Order: sequence, then structure tokens, then C-alpha cells
Amino acid sequence: MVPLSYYLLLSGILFGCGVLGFLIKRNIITIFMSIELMLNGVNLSFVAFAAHWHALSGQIFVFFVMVVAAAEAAVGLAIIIAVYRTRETLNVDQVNLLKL
Amino acid sequence: MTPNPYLWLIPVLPLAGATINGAFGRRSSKKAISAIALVFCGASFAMALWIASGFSAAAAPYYFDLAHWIRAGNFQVDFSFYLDQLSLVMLLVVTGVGFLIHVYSVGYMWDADGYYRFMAYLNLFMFFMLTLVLAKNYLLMFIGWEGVGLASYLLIGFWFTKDSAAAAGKKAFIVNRIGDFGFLIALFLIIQHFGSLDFTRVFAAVHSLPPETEGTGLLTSIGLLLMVGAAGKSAQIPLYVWLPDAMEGPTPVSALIHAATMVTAGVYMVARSHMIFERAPGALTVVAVIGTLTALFAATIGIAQTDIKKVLAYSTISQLGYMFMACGVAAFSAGIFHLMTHAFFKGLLFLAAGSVIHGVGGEQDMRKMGGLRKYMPWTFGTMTIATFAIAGIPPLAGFFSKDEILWMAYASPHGSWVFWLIGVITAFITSFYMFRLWFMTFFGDYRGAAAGDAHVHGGHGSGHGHGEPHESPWVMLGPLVILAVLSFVGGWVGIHHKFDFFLSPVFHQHGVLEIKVATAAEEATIAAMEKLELTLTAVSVAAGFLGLYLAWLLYHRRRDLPEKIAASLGGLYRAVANKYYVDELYALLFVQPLVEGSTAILWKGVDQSVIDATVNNAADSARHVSDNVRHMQSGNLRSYAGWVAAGGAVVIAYMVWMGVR
Amino acid sequence: MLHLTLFLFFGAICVAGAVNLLVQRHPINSALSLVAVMASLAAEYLLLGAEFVAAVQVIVYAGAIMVLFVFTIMLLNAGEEERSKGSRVAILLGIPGVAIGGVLVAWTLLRHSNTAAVPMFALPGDPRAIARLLFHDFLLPFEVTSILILIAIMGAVVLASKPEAVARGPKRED
Amino acid sequence: MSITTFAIISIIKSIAVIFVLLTAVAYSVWLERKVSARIQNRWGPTRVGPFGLLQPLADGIKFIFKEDLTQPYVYKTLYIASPIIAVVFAITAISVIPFGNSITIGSITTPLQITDLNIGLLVVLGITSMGVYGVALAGWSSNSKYSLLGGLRASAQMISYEISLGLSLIPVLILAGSFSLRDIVNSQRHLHWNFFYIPFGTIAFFIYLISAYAETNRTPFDLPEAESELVAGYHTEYSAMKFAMFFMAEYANMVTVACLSTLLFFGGWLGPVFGPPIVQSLLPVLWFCLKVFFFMFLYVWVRWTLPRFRYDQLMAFGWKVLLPMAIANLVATALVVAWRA
Repeated sequence: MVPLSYYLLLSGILFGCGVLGFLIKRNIITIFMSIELMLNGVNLSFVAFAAHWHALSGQIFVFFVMVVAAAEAAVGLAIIIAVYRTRETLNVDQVNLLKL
Repeated sequence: MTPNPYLWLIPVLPLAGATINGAFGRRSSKKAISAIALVFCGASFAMALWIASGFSAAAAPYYFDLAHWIRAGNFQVDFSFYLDQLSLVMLLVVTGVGFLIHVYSVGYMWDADGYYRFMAYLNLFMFFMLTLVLAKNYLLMFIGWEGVGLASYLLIGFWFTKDSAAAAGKKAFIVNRIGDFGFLIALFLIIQHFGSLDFTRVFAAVHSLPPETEGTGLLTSIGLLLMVGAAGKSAQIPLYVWLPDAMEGPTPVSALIHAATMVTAGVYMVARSHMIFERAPGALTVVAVIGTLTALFAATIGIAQTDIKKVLAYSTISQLGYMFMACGVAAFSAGIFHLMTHAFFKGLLFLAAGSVIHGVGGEQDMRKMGGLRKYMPWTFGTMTIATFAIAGIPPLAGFFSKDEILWMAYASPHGSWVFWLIGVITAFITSFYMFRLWFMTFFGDYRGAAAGDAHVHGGHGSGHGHGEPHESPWVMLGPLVILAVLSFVGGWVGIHHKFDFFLSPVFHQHGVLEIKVATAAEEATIAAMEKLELTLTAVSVAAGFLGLYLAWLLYHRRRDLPEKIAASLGGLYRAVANKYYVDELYALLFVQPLVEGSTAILWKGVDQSVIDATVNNAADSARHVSDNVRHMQSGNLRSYAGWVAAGGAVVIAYMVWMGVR
Repeated sequence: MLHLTLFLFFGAICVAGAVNLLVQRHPINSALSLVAVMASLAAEYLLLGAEFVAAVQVIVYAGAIMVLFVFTIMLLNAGEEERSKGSRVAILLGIPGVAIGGVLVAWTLLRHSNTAAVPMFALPGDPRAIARLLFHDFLLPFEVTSILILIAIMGAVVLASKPEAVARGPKRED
Repeated sequence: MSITTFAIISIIKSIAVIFVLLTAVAYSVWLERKVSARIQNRWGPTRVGPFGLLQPLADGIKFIFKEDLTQPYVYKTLYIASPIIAVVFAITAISVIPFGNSITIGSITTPLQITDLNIGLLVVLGITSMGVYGVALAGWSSNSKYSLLGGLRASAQMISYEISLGLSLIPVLILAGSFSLRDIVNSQRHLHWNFFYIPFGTIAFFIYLISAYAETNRTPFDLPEAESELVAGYHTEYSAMKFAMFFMAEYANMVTVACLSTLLFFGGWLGPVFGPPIVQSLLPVLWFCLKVFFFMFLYVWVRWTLPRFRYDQLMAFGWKVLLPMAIANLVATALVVAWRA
């Protein structure tokens, strides 16, 4: 028996690490991975709550999050490739203009 | 009989036609456009006939709830339709005459630019008019009311490249707005006091109120305001000025909207609200006085007009005055009866006039016509029937309805001999100017332009190289003939008050108002009344014939006389010929102050220095603030993330604090 | 006891992976630690009984999305991260924000730590039950999501193809 | 059954299965060499043992004693980790594969399968989808252009074909109504093999087979290790036992694919059963092995018969032919099943 709050705490730690990664990482791809980390953290709390409330729809939400994450990964990585092609850098600090 | 569940199709079918033609007409062939317009309108007419054939007085009125619309607490307005004898008559008149005029339009408008537009507008008009007629509550009626106004505006301004047509459209729209303003306030009063706009509920509530015999009260106010609306739509004093100008529209439009159907909406509305008017004798008297004055006033203007359509326009105003006179003396069924016969013969007159205009290549000035009897025999024949009908010569339709109105004006408890006398004088004048038109147009010699000098009228008639006047095609003559038959026999339904009895469930069902003839117990009184009625009838028929004789004398026998009379009358003639300078008076009294006031106060004062200044200042300050704030938007992704994280922390802190507290 | 042990074991891997993601300077190491996080999260899901979610987590997240990341890193031959100083806001405002938020959340959670316990395999995520929910109750969101992913595919193709190729169109092949 | 016996039985089964698997891997190499030689009208290995049957053993010894070269420019950790990743995931996948009905020894009855999960098929897919990391990381960590190209090709190809592979399996799932491999096999009794569910099962099978060949980087889809252009693809820089691990991973994956083909489309261990009880429980294993053997043979046969695709052809075929076909087949199957139900 693990208290629900442990799961939530783990989920919170993962989410926090994601936010922190977004703040301190410079590589766009790593920043993108931080987003995925946040999504995973949230997914864990969904599943934990689903188990806690005995409601399967919590797990369904995880699927939707995954699908959205997949769509986001496809588009986001395509954007990253396009950015790299035009600027030849992956450092976000150097990608601060909408127009070259 | 169960109520016909397809009643709602009647208005919706023309709407479908309008939608199809409006959306796809630009790229469709004219044949397809005509087919769609005619099929949908004709289907509507067929539906009306079908419903009429299954109509039984015992089951009337029927209600049909189509859909919910407004539901706010106890107040509810639905898309629901109402069918009783009154709306049935209107339904048949509108769909029947409307369909004939659709057919006619195919011939008349075939060569016009924007043919599809015209047909779509006509169908749209049918939709709104039928909504108006079938509505079960005042708000739905108001929708139809505004909708026909819109269709009327679009069709008057159909040749919108012509300044006068565009101006006429705007004039009609604006003048109607004044009337609608009154109508709307009446509706607000009804909502405030009766909490509903539904006919049955409002009338049931009104029924329990005592008649306001002395002084004025709520019902009188409502009645007067409704009359303001009716005066706007039905071109009564003082709001009649738009109708003559509306003749800028194509002639089928004048026939359909500005003679047969839309302008009678006011009469229908007053008749529909008879419960209110019956309990407000003051309002009733005002209606009668306005109607009587309009009848006389417009008739006198009609004498001096030379434009064939203008004559008919003033004649329409005058006849509408008759209808209001009938309503004003609480003889609503007589008013509706005249509405029906008028729809036949005035529609016919306009269509025949259109045929004449078509035949002579767009000329509208009667002084340049003449002798057309030889060139266009069918038009002449039908026009003759219509003229005799409007002049009140028995046994044509106009005789019965007009005679009934005149008799009611005299005999009704709300009536008076003054109304009757003015009515007879108007009948005489009507007869005179109509026969004047008849003689000037069809008799004598053709005074028009020679071959090749075709005056092209508006948008119609490109490719109409005109020489000799010619008869119109059968697609136009067909409706003329049918309407001629109706103008001839249409009045016979009024013999022995059959029409009255048919409508009596609508107007007398509460048994408050009884005509003297119907209630009088003594045989002697009845006999005396009948004798009196015959005498009065004889007088009005004599007036009609007197007008015929005078017109014959002046415009056929002694052509030189009119000039001399006009010269000897001098100022009076000029006043009449210039429509009593009413337009100029309105311009001086209302339009000019309004324009100048708007320029000085509203535009320069309010708009520029208050509204514009406010907006500009707001924009300026926004720019100043943004100028300072924009440095936050550095373009650095991580900075944005920092802001978001800080914001998230604040939100979490707030939520935790709320939770702890 | 077994439950708690397994939870703590996989939770430790999760946290270690997440921290490693932050510490590592080469993106491919970050990516692999993220894979580890995801795989151990799948184990956590299994502990909660959500076996189907766990399988999908492995197949979709670890097996597809993260492969896409690795692929992109390899394709762009991304090197080690530069330590540029781009944003003071992120350091001065963001990190304290995260710290405050995290502490508050942790404090709140731990205050209620003993109220509700989740047993092992608490809610079996039977594929049938999930399918019933997904294709009945959540049918509309499901379809909308499929449209979303279709749009994403097309967007990705347009974005990632070479600009000239898009401008030139698919017809010519020189 | 107590937890102890359960553990003991499980351990025994695992060891047995892994042993059989590794042996099968070794002898598929032998099979490949032998068959390819026969196809090319040669003898193949003959020297070590009868028919060269001990050749795999000799190969293994050779691999162990060869110099294990680690170039100085590689990313060391990943370079070492990637062959392990590849082989571990390849072997793990076998754990949910059932190879027979069940066996009763004394009072203990146990299914012939390491573990029966009711999401067995998903587990196999998940594990094999993780195997791509081994290949991709090997290509990248070698820090060499041939390896990198091979790794890129492998990951792109495996992601692409994984979709049509998964979609081609769904008709089977629809027909069986379960993710459990045991249930899927049991739904094919009385020769109602999914392959004979014409045309949907047949189409699904061929889509599955083609996608699986691409997943396992076998000819005609062996672009990641195309020796004529990339030397040896992602394992160019590997030698000795590390190379052998990739080799083992490849053949173990082939075995997994062959097992799945058998289970999903050819009725698994189903076949004529007769004789005493012990034979009755072992005969299905024989049928299963025969079917798997057939698919292993098919692998080799195809390899030495078909030429290699070009890379753009490979991608176009996967996305423009297989994927639409798989989707259409899936929809059609679903409609038919729904209509019959």
C-alpha cells in the first residue's frame, strides 16, 4: 500500500524537473524533452488518480495526452529541423528573432 | 379534420426558391431561374389551395408550432403559425396574386440585368409576406413586416444605378421606419401589460378589459401606435409620401408589393388587432378619419398626375384609405373584402399599365400615349374591366366592396354621414381620374414618339427597338386575363353578406359588436334600412357614372377643356399637380433640420470631439504603455518560461493559501 | 511492503533519470535518461494495474517518440550544449518560482500523506474496458484527436521538407 | 501451487527457453550458411562435425577469442551499451511467446510459456520497439560516417514499418478479441487459421511479413547494413563478441518474428494430437517448432532470392503502399466482423 500522495509527489518531482529543464537547458531538443518529462509527470498523476477513484477515464486521458505528445513531437521536431536549417544552431539563446 | 401539418411549407417554399436563386442564380440560365422561382411560388400557391380545400370553419383557428424561439421566464415567443378565416383569405390573395405576378414578371423582366436577383427578391418577398400573414404572434408578424419592408426596399431600388430609384428605396425604408417605431412601441406596451405577444393570449386578456369609451387609456395608446405602424406600411396620411416614389421600381413590383399585398399589411394588422380597436373607440375614430382623409386627399392628387404609374399609386393610397375607413367604423370584414377585390383589380391595373409601358417602349407619360386600343386589344380589354371595377360600376368586384364600405360608413355605430359623403365624393373622383387614364391611354390617336426614337426605361428594354406599340407576350397577358376574370366576379362572394359571414367567426366571435342590421328586431326597421341602403347604393353608382361622363367629356369629347380649366384654377391646380407640396413641406420641416442638426451637433460635436477623441486617447495611451512594456518581450524563450514559472508559483501559492485558510 | 519497495525502486530510477536529463550536457544522454524515466514510469503504471497504459507508454513514448528524438539528434548531429547567458529572467525569476511552487506542493502533499493509500494493481486497465470507454464515451474526442494527429503529420511533412522542395512542388524531379 | 514451486518452475522454464533460443539462433546461422550455399550451388560448412553441424560452436569460440577493438574516437559508454541493449531486448521478447498447450508432470500443471500476460502481444511489440535503440545508438556512438548512416537508416526504417506492422496485426486482434497470444492461438482451432481467413487474414499476413522483414533489417530491406555502400552499416566499428551480440540480436529477432507469424496466422502449436498424455503435450511443441522452422527457412530463402531495395523505394513502399493497404484491410475486416456479428 503506497499512499496516493507519494505518487503525486513523484509526479510533481518529474514535473518540476521538466520545468527546471526548460529554464536552464539551452539546447532546443533538450528543452523539448523537458516538456515530454512534464507530460509524463502529469500522466503519472492521472493514472494514480484513476486507481484512487476507480475511474478508468483517468487512463483514457493518458492516451489523449500521449497522442497529443506524439503530434507535438512530430511538429516540434520538424520545426527544430527547419530552425536548424536556417540558423545552424540549436541554442535557444540565439534563436530570439522571428525573422532573420 | 386535423390541422394540415404542412402549413409551414407555405412560407418556407418561396424562401427555398429565393435561397437557390440568390445563391446560384448568377450562373444559371434564365430558364432555370424562372423555373425555380415559379415552381416554388406555385407550389406555395398549390399548398394554399390544398389547405383551403380542407379548411373547415368548425375547426378554425388552427395553431402550428414550428419551433421554439424566445423563452425567457414566463415570456415566450415561438415560431408558430395561425390559420383562421382572415389569414386564409390573405393567404389565398397573397399566393394567388403573387404567383400570377411571378408569371408576369418572367415576361416583363426577361431582358433586364440581374434577372436572377429580381426573381430571388420576389420569392423573398413572398416568404416574408406569408410569414406576416400566418404569424401567430406580434413578433413573428413584425419579422414578416420588416422583411417585406426589406424586400420592398430591394425591389424599389432594383435599378440601383439610377439615383432616383436608389433615393426612392431609401425614402420608402426611412418613412417605414417611422411607422415601425410606432408599431414597436405598441408591441412593448403589449408585452408590458399583457406579458405576451401571442394573439390568442393578448386578445383573451384584452377581452376582459372594459371598452375605453371616454378619455384615453392603454388600449387607445396601443391602438394609435399600431395605427402609426399601419400608416407607415399602408401609406396613410401623414406617411404616404413614399408610395408614389416607390413607382421607380419595376412595374410587377408595383403591382405585387405596392398595390396588391404589402401595402395592405397595415389593414390586415388593424383587422387582426380588431379586439384592441373595438375597445378603444378613440383610436377607431382616428383610424376612420385618417382613412377618409387619405382617400379624398390622394384621389384629388391623382386627378392631376400625368405619369400612368403615379396615377395608379395615388389611386392605391386612396383605396387603402377606403379600407382604413372601413376598419375605422369597425367594419373589418368590409375592409378585408375591399382588400381582396382591390388586390385583384389594382394588381390588374398595374400589370396592364406595365403591359402598356412595355408596349410603348418604356414610356410612362400618358400624354405621349393614346389610341393604344388598336395596338394592344387584350391589354385594353383587361384594363377596361379593371377600370370599371375600381370605379364601382356594377356588377364588377369594386362595386360590391366599395358599396359595402360606404354603407357601413353610414350605418355602423361608429360611422357617420360625413364619412359616407366624403366616401362618395372620393368614389366620384376615383371614377373620374381612372377614366381619364383610360381615355388618355387607349382612345384618340397615338401621340408617342416615332419609330426608332425609343426612350429606354431604366434597366428594362435593352434590345427593345421600338416603333409601333405592340401587344405584350402571352406570358404577360395570361395573368392579365385571369386577374380580369377575378376583377369581374371577385365581388360576387359579397352578395348577401356571404363574405361577412365567412369572416364573422374572426370578427364577431366575442359578440361585442353587432351591426344594426343584424340585431334589429323590428321588421320595419330592417325594411327601412334596406331601402336606405339601396338609395345610398344608387347614389354611389351614380357618382361612378358621373365620373365616367366627366372624363369622357373632358378627355375624349372636348380635349381643349382640361387646359382651360387648369389655367382658370391657377394656384389650386399647381398645388394639386405638385401633390400639395407635401414633400417640400416635409423636407423643410423634418429633413433639413435633421440634416443640419446632425452635422452641427452629432457629427462635429459628439462624434469628433467626444467619441473619436475617446478612442484616439485610448489608442494613444495603449501605445505609450506598450512602448514601455514591450521590453519584456525579448524573444528569448527561456525568459518567457521564467515568467510562466513565476506566474505558476504565484497561482500555486494562492491556491495553497486558500486551501490552508 | 513489496509494493512500496517496487514503487521506491522505480521512483528512484525516475528521479535519477530526470535529474540526469538536467545534468547531462549532451542531448543524446538526456534523451536516453528520458527513456529510462519513461520505462520505469511504465513499471509504475504496471504497479497501479494500468497494464495497457504501460504497454502503450513503452510502445508510443519510449519506442516511437523518443526514437524520433534520438533520430533528430543524430540527423542534426547535435553537439554538447553551450553555456550561453541568454536570460536573466529565467535565473532570477523562474528558478525561484519553481522552487517555491515545488516546496508548496510538496508541503501540501506531505501534510496529507497518510490519508489515502492505493493498493497494488488497484484498477486493472483491462483493454476491453478501455476500448469500451474510448469508443463509446470518448468517441468524439477520439475522432478529434485523430484529426489533430493527421494535421500534425501534414504539418511535419511541410515543415521538415526543404523549402525549395515545397516551393517547387512535387511534379519536377531534377 | 506455492510461490516457491512457482518460482522454481518459472526459473526452469526461463533457462530452458533461453537455452533453446540461443541454440536456435546459433543453428539458424548454420542454416543460413547451408541454404545459401545450396542456392548458390556450393556445399557450405562441412568441415566441423557432420554436415558442419558444429560450425556454430567454432564460430562462438572464434568470436570470444578475437581481439575486442574499441576505437579511441567512439562515445565509449554508449558504444559498449548498445550491443547489450540490442541483444537483451531481442532475447526478452521470447518471454511471453507460448510454444505449446500445457504440460502436466506429476501433480504440477504448467503452461508451456514463461509467462502468460493478457497483453502479451503488446509486450512483444513494446520490447521489439525498444530494440531499435541498440542499432541507432551503435550507429551514433561509433562516431563514424558509415555507422551513423546505417543507424539513421535503421531508425527511420524501423519507425516507418512499425506502423504498418502494428496495423496489420489488428485484424487478427479483431478476430480473436484478445491481446493474449494464448487466446489468439485458441481462436484458430479446427484449421481456422487466420491465414486462411481469405482475403483479410491473408493480406494481413503478407503485410505483417513484409513489415517484419523490414523491422529485422533483413533482405530485401537490409539497407542499414548494406555492405556494398556502407561497409557493414551500424556495426562497422564493432568486432569480436560485441559484433556477435548484434548478430545474435538479429537472429533472435528473426526467431521472434517467426514465432509471431506462427502464433498469429498459422495456428501456433495447433496440429494433430494423439498418443499417450506425455506425447499429447509434447506434439504441439513439435508442430510449433516445425512452423517456426519453416519461417526461418523462408527468411533465408528470401534473402538469397530478392535484390535489395533502394532507400527511397523502401520509404515510398512503406508509406505509400503498405500503410494504406494495412489501413484498408483493417477497416474492411472490422466492417465484415461487425456485419457478421
